[in-house]
Amino acid sequence: MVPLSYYIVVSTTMFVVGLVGVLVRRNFLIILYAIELMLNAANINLVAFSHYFQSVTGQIISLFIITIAAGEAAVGLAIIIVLFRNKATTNVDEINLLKW
Amino acid sequence: MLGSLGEISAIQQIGPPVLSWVIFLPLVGAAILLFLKDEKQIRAVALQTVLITFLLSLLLPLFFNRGISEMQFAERYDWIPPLGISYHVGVDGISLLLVLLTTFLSVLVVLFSWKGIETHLKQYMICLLGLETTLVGVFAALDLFLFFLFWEVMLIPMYFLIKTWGGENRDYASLKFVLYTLLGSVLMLVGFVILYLNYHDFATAQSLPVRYSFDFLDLLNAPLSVEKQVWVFLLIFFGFAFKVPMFPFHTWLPDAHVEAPTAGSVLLAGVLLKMGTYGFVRFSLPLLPEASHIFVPLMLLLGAVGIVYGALLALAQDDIKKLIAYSSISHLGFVILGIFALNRAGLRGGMIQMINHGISTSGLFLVVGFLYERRHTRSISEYGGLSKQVPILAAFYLIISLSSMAFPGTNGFVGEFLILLGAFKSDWRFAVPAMVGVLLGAAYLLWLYQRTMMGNLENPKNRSLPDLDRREIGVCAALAVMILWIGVYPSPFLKIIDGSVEFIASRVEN
Amino acid sequence: MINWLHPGLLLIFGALLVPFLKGRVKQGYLVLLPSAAFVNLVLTAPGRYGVVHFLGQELVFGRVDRLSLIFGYVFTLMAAIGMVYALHVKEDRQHLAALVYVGASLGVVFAGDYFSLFIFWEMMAFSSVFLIWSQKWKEAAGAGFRYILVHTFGGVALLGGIVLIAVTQGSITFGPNHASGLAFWLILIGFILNAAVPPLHAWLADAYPEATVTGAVFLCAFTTKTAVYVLVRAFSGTEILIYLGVAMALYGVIYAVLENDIRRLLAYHIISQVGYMVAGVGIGTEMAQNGSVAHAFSHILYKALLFMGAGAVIYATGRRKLTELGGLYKTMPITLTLYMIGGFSISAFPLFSGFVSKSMVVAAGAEQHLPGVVLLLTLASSGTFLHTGLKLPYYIFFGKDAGIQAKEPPLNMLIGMGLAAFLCIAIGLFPDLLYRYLPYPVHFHPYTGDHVVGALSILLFTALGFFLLLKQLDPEPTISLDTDWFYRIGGRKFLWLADHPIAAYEGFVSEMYRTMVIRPMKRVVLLCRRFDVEVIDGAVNAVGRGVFGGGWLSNVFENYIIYGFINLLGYANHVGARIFRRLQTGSVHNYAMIIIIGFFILVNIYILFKDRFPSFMLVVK
Amino acid sequence: MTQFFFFFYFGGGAIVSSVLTVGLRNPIYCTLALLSAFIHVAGLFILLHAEFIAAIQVIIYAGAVLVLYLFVLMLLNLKSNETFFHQQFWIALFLGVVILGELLLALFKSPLLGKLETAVSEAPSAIGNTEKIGLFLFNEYLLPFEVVGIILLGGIIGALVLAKQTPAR
Amino acid sequence: MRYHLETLISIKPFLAVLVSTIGAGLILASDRKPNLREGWSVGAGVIKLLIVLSMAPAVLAGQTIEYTLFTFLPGFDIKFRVDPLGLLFATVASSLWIVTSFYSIGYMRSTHEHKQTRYFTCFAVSLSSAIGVAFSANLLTLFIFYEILSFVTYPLVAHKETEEAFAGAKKYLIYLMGTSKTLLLAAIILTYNIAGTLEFSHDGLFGGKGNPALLTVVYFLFIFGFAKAAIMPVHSWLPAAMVAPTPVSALLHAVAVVKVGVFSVLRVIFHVFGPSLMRELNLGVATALLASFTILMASIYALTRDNLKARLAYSTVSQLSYVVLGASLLTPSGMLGGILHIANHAVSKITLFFCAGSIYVASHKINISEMSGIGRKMPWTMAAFAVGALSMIGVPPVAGFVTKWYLALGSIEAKAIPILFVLLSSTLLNAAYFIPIVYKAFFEAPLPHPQSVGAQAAHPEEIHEASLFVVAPLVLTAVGSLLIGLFPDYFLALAKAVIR
Repeated sequence: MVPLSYYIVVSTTMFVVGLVGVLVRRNFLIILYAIELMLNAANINLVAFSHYFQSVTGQIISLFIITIAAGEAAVGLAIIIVLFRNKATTNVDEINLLKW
Repeated sequence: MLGSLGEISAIQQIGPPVLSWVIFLPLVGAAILLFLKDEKQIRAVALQTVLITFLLSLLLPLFFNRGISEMQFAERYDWIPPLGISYHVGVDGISLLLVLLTTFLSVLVVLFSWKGIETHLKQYMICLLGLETTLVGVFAALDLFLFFLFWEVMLIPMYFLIKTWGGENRDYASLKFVLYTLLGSVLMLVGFVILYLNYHDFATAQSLPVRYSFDFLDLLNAPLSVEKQVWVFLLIFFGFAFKVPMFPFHTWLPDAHVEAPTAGSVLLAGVLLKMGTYGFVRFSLPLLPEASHIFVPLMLLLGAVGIVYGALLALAQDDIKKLIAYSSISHLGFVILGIFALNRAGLRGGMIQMINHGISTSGLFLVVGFLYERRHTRSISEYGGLSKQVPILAAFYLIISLSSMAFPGTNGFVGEFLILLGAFKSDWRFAVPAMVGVLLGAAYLLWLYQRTMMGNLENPKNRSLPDLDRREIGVCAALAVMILWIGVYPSPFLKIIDGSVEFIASRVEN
Repeated sequence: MINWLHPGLLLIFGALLVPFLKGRVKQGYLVLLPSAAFVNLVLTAPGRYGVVHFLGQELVFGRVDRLSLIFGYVFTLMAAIGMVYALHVKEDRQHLAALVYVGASLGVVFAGDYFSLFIFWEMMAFSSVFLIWSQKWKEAAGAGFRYILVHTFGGVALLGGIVLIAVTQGSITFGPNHASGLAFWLILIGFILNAAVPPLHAWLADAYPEATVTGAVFLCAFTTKTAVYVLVRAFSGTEILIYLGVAMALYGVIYAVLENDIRRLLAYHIISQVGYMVAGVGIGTEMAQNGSVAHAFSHILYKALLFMGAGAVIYATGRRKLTELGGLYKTMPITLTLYMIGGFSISAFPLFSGFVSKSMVVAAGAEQHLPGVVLLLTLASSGTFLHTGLKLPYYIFFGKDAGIQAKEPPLNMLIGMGLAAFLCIAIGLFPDLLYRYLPYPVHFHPYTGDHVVGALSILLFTALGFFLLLKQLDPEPTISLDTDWFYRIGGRKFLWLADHPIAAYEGFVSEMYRTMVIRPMKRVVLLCRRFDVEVIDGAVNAVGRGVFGGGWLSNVFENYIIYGFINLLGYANHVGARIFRRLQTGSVHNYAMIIIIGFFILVNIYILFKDRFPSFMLVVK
Repeated sequence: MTQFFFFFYFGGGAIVSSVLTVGLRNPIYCTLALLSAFIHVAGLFILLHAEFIAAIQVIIYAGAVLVLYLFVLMLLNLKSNETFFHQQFWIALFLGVVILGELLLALFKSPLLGKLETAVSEAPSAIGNTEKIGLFLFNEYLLPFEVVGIILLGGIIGALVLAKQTPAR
Repeated sequence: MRYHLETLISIKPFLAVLVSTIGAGLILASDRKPNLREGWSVGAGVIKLLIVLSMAPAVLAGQTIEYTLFTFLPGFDIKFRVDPLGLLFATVASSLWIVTSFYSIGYMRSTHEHKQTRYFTCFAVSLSSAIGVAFSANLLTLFIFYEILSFVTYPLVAHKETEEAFAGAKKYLIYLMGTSKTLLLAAIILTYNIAGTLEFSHDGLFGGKGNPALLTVVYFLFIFGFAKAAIMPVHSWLPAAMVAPTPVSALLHAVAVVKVGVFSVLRVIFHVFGPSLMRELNLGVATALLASFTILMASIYALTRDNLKARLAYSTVSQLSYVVLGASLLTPSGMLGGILHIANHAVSKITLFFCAGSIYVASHKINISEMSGIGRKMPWTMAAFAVGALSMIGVPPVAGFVTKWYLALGSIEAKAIPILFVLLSSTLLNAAYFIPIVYKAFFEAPLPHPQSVGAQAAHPEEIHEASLFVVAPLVLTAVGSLLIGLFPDYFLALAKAVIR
């Protein structure tokens, strides 16, 4: 029986990888991938707890997360398309409109 | 000493809150106007609003119990209970006629503004309707805080009316108007607060359930030391005197009148000025009877000086509106004289004269407005001999002038006669200048009429003036009917007033 | 009224018909009317008629007694004669005025109370003035005015007296006057003014010469004689009248000396002759009264005759000055003859009417032992003869021939004169004709020796004197000064008064509203306006300026101190911002990084401090 | 033991795929690595008896979402950047390691962990996993379910609106 | 109400007032049809006269007729009362209105005046208010009608609308309004404050209240407040108002305006103060002095006027004071004379003005010096003028004499011999300024050069009597003034009833 902490370690690691990915990649698309990774990590966590608590709630929440992730992917991709159309790039560094 | 005398209470004799409807209906109309674009619709809605308001307000005299001094149609809702502020409205003999006057003049003003407003019609109508609400509110408010609120809010639409649709010098005039009034009302507020605190002391001493109240009826019961009365009187004197305006504080009036658009002038002269005198009757006399007695000589003096002074200045003017503005100062001097004669005849005359002045001076402004719309000048020397060109206008002008100069058979006479009766009874020394004022009044008005209407039509620009159309005739005729009605058969109006006169007189006589 | 026809009213209302008649009918009517009145009177018996109540008074229009009747006779007679004389006149107005005038004087005569007397009295004055104004020349206008004004004055005085009587005595019956004081004097003044007693006589000499030829005939007959009648009626025995009468008699004569105008000369003689009557009234005995009445009777006739003669001359020649006339005896013999009858009558030649009446007055004076009166009256009588009997005819008809081509006047004038002359002689010859009708029984016989001799001697001496002193009596074209000067000048002064001081006063009053009300008011108005603009508005503006000044000050404070401070802050901030700006890369990465670091730090803080501040931390069970 | 084996395989695979997803230069490769990560995670779910979730994971992530990414990738024809790592790479990496360490530290220090390890019961539930999820989902979680549906709808519409925009110029 | 006599309640007084107002409305309505318009004018006049006369029997029988229209203000009624004094004035006014209407028709048409409708309308309204004044039962009602009268006569005075007309009318209004608005109103108010009532009463309405000084002040406020009575120094509006067309002058001077003034003064003397109070305060003497002064000064001034209407105007000023003088004597005869003079002067003066107008119509002459020989061309007119003049002078048996008789009686009853002399000298002055006119008209040759008297003046040969509408009324009034002089019974009875 695999202890819960193993799953948590996996999910944590995956989360941190996703986090670092968000921080280091320039390609907007890849940033989205990293976000997906983080979501997945969360899912692992939820399902694992669900399993160990003998409760379906975690799974249901992970189901919602998957759904949201799908929506997020759709919107994110739409933004990418618009961005690309306007700037001809997906490089986040070139989009510094927030600069004061 | 005060508690036993002149107790009045508030009653509500019909179910629906008619008074509140009358107050807020114009506001509703204004809100509807916000969403309209078509000028035709704007006019129609505005007219319907004022008409319905007017018809509603006609319910008030219909159900009004004459001869008693109670506040009628009263409505009271707590508003800010911890501070003792409530929404409390009601009318008695003093205010009923003024409310009616306001709604009546509003109808005329909207009708008058059918044409001639070229820009921002919607805003204009909203201002008018807002003004109506605040004016009726001022007259109906029984809570000092509410009164003050309406009093102050009234400035806003009026300011915009002058500032936006006024004449060349409107910036100066509107600012002067607002500053003057604000200065006065600040002092007035201080006076109100003193009353309020005094009530608190009183209530605490009597261990009444309500410790704080701005309610007029509550304040009536709280005795006030003479010294404090004097202070309060002085403070609220400034508030009201600026508004009336009384003699040394009057200079905003000519400017405001001259620069305001006709509708503004009409409401300004017809109703706004009455707020000051109304304030004196409503608050100064019943709340501060001893102080009123102390200040009688001063008030009579200022009234008398105002009468003569305004009349003399009116003689010196070339600008018609300015002339009428100064005549207003003179006429309101009469009102002050009547009120502070502190006897029944004088009070009666003062109150009737408020209405009269509202009707006749509004009429004059309307007539001048008609002329101004046609010729775009207010200079008397530009006119002359118009009676041949515009006979109907001349006829109405004449009737209104007669009313304003207190010709027997018109409303002005009733008022001035009663005022003089009271003034002579009170102190003949101040009645003599008033007589001179009557004379001068006849002089400047007839002179004005002669210079504008009589003689030969010499200015070629006047040759193509059109006479009044049906709408304008309707406006004038409504005024003429009122003039003659009050002039010939004033009893119905006096009966409305009488209960309150009796109350105030008994209050100040003791 | 039914059984009595008032002759005065008969004439007055009859006169109204005159304008509607033409030609012969009119002429006949004109003569017939007074004749009818005369007949009417003859048939009238004494009594009280025509009693009317008016304004609370009892008015008696017909008090008929002997006194009034005799005056009535002579008035109607005279009216008839005058009318004959005036028949040629074409102007209806003159006839009308004359008839009304006569009617009014008859009214006076028959008035039984002061009220109706006054009515007719005034009517006389106002109708007679038309006879003067009908004259064409310019002087007539002024004379007429003076005439009517003087008479109005007399009337006014009379009215005042009447009112006083009415109030004090309660009755206005016209009879012997018992009033005293003011009422007495007022009425007396009213009466003697008409009687032309000096100094109230000047109107007569002023107006009569200016009247028309025919009008003067009427004028000379009625006004003064009416006055005599009322004096007889009311003031018999008033002593002052004796002296006044005598004075009149002399005054008229003396003034006559100075006159050049023929009718004025005659007018002065009226005064003189009326003086006899007034003196008679003053003496007041029955005989004296009789004398007055009789003299009035005959005077009317001969004076009318004289005026008719003078009028005829004027009519024929168009001249009225003695100096311009002369030698008319050749062309106007009949006139001369008739005139001379009048002249003798007035001079009281025996056998002429004047003699039988005048001597009665003088005799009455003698009877009362008033020698002065007698003497003076006699003297005046000689003066009368001197002028009217001698001087006037001499200079008109004889004397230096003025070479005037004149004709005899028209027949009707001659007939009129003839009638009058006839009556003069008739009375002179048969005084009883007259005496029979006098108010009192007459016990006087004029044709006694001493009377006749006395009269003749005086007259003859006078005539002698005249011819001796003819040269000195030559008339001169002068205008004599009489009491009319006073009211002429007085009137002028009065008009000046009205034209200047009073006009100035009126001008002042009528402009008073302008000078005392409007102009000061305008000044006050301007003052007020300045006050309003400069003081009150000035104060307001000063406050405004003060506010703006304060505004400026606070602006300075705001700009340099507060803003300065804030700017300093801002600058510091700016500098800081320049430094910190570096942090703002605009890169999402950096931001995300920072967020995560921040979050990480927060979580660490949480972990580190969760035990120390448990209440702030989440507690997980 | 097979459980451990599969756990390490799926767990290690997931982590490695994740690292590759973040670390590879070419986006296509990245995508593929992501796919691998998803599938490995699905494996983990199966290990945890969450079959339904695992199926969903495969169908939605691997089937739908990733295909969408691929389409976009091809549509945009992205070229690989020369410096695909950001200049804060080292900082980020350091931070990541620190966070990871911290998290693991927290995990193993936590008193909860022990409780959970012991509380685990192997007793299979009476009803099936999928059925249970369905019951819960349409009873207790009905409202969140509907909300999620709306959010999804919003996402779809938003994506459509954004992507449909025609170029301004 | 301190009338002890029987009081009738009837609407007639109000109707009498109303008739001409209605007439005015009809006149206005028939603007385009002159004949109809003037028909209304005459018709209203006749009806009015009938109404007025129908009240005479009752009034002569000692009753008064009352009608309270409504309560104007608490304590102030609009109330009419017909008493002898009022009826006398009303009779005069309403009968002369008819005559004046006819005359106006003739005058206005002959001179082709403009705005005749306005003219007739104002005329009718002014008659209404004159009757209103006559029948007023209290001071307030009187005041109201008094003011209306001032106002509606303004357009009449300014009728010609020339500079001069406006100036005159302005003066007219300044005087009338000025005095009534200040002095009169003050007097009324003071009266009310003292007495507590404004109702006329037979022995004065004060009833012993008020202190003498105040009452004296009130009295003089009244006397000068009624400037229409033209007592010096508030008389000069009257000559100024001569700019009006002649019928208006006639109206002003004979029928309505000035008569309203003196009528009001009589009201004040008789029914506000009452003879006994007047005597007590010695006000009669003071008034008599004022009136005497006015009589003399105005007469003297009239002498100097060459403008016929101006001369008549000053004559009016003087004659009005007769009325006041008579009343102020406070003796029966004096009061009788004063009251009667309202009627007598009205009839005579209107004749004179009609004549002046007739002359103007026929020859466009206004100055006396130009009127030489006019009597020959216009015998009827000038004969009437002579009658009127005689009446003014007070020659029996014309109307004026009756007055003078009673006034003189009154002055002696009052033991005021100076007043008698004033009357007598005034007679003299009247004669002095009227007789020259008559003389000129009848006896002087016409002026040879018509050019010298202005282009408007007609050639002497062309002058002839004005139209029948002009001449008939003036002959009628002349005859009327004779008849009143001979048979004054009606007015005398009324006047006696007043002082009873």
